Amino acid sequence: MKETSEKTPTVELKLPILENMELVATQTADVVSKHMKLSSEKSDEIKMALIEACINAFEHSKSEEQIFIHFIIRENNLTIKVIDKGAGFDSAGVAIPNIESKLNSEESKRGWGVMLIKELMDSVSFESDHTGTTVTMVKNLENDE
Amino acid sequence: MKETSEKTPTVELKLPILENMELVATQTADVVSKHMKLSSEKSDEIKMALIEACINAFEHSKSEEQIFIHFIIRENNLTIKVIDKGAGFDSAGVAIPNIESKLNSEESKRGWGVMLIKELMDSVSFESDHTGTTVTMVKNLENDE
Amino acid sequence: MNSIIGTDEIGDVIVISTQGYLNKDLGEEIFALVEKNISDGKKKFIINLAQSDIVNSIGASIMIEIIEELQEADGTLAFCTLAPIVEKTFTIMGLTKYCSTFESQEAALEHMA
Amino acid sequence: MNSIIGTDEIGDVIVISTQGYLNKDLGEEIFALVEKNISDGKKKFIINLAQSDIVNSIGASIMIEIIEELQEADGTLAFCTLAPIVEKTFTIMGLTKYCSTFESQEAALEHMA
Ligand SMILES: Nc1ncnc2c1ncn2[C@@H]1O[C@H](COP(=O)(O)OP(=O)(O)O)[C@@H](O)[C@H]1O
Ligand SMILES: Nc1ncnc2c1ncn2[C@@H]1O[C@H](COP(=O)(O)OP(=O)(O)O)[C@@H](O)[C@H]1O
Repeated sequence: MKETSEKTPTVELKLPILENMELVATQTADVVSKHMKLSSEKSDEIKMALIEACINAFEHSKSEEQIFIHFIIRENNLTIKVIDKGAGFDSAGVAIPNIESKLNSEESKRGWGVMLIKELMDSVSFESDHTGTTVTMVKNLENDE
Repeated sequence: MKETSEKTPTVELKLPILENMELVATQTADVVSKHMKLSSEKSDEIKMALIEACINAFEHSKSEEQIFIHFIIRENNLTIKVIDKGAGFDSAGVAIPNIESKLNSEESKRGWGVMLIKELMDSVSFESDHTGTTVTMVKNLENDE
Repeated sequence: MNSIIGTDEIGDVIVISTQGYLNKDLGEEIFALVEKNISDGKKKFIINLAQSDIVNSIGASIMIEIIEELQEADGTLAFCTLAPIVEKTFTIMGLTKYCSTFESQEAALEHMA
Repeated sequence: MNSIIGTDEIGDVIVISTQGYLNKDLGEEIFALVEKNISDGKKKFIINLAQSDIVNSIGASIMIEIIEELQEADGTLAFCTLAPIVEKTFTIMGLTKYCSTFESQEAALEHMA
């Protein structure tokens, strides 16, 4: 059954690809987190993960000039989808970055976004093909650790 | 000619009708204003007008459970549309509020939103019928006073 | 998110300080606190909005209700340390014709003395 | 929005203070400033991020480039007054294995002395 916005309050954002527009997403996350009474720790983790997902979407969907972000306010979690219409990628093929191998080598110092998103959120999934990418990331209200 | 988002960067927000969700709109306005290098005075005026337009849209479109806000970043102005699918109203018929007649009378102390929006923005228009209301408000980049 | 953060009695003046969005909820909280103090015989009130730099017209209209209450009780109300947009909103609405605003709490207290 | 707000020379330590979003632009500004100071013979650097409570991985990866530069120059880098999420990000990325972080600028300076 598809959830409708009537049942699950959803904030939706469409962002143009302009410098620092990911901050619109973090500001939105801030208000939504406060509404859901999330701790500032969880709220900060969400914002950081969101920045990384937005930056990736911006970088890889330049031709489309916009990305979409959905904040789905559930009883037990906040689910965020970051959607771009870019070229897509194979998320399983992304190498796990490692500072040791980056330092004093020719390796690019970048490549941390996907790892950070996974570390900071409770669950993360990627749907991606040549029409674009949807990153779905979930922050649970309760700590289950 | 209809402007497309390819030509005019647009941030779009869909907000659920939840307490204080208008703050998502003000936070978005903040980032957009900074991007456009608006003064903090203009940015504050935009935020206040936006709060009032959102509150009205929330109050009068409860059955629909969401409202839409578009921030259209133009070369010379920021144009904001606040759209609800509520019952609509005759904006020409809204009485101009007056504190003298409100004080020590039975008159409702409320009724300031439309007036504030008009005072704080450079131009404001209402399109409204039984399918809903669109408030279009413009803040110019240059002071033309 | 938004609340009354302090109520001080300085001489015969009640100073109410807030933080966050001055919306309907916070407006009603302030109203209730003023009413309670009026019924305790207080007549001079300062509302310090230093930490409330955002307001909506519903919150502001409750300030009109407070002005009305204080007119009936023969009291006075002043606001202090308003953010520019809050001052502007109060001015557009005409509140500032019925109560003074001050740049600092000290200036407001001096005026009330 | 974001910038370097101060560069202080305290003893032989260069303290760089920033404000706002530590993104690519601000990262590159800091990098350029460190490089210039290295070429002037400086070796000890503290980056005070008290007013930068938001970072992205591009900005953070430029901090790795700074660590690399300082390893080559036989210098040291410390960060101080990090917001919890910035500290967490640096920890996840492993930066904190190659430079120390301190709760205050004083503590960082003491360590460098
Ligand atoms: N939304 C996306 N669309 C297409 N490719 C992506 C997307 N997100 C990530 N990628 C790919 O995964 C790689 C790793 O991403 P990430 O870990 O964020 O590091 P970085 O962006 O710094 O390279 C990117 O270089 C890119 O090839
Ligand atoms: N988006 C809207 N949809 C329907 N009616 C509206 C809308 N905005 C304003 N109105 C009408 O205009 C009146 C005046 O609005 P306003 O000046 O904001 O004051 P208030 O909302 O405090 O009554 C409202 O009471 C309402 O009847």
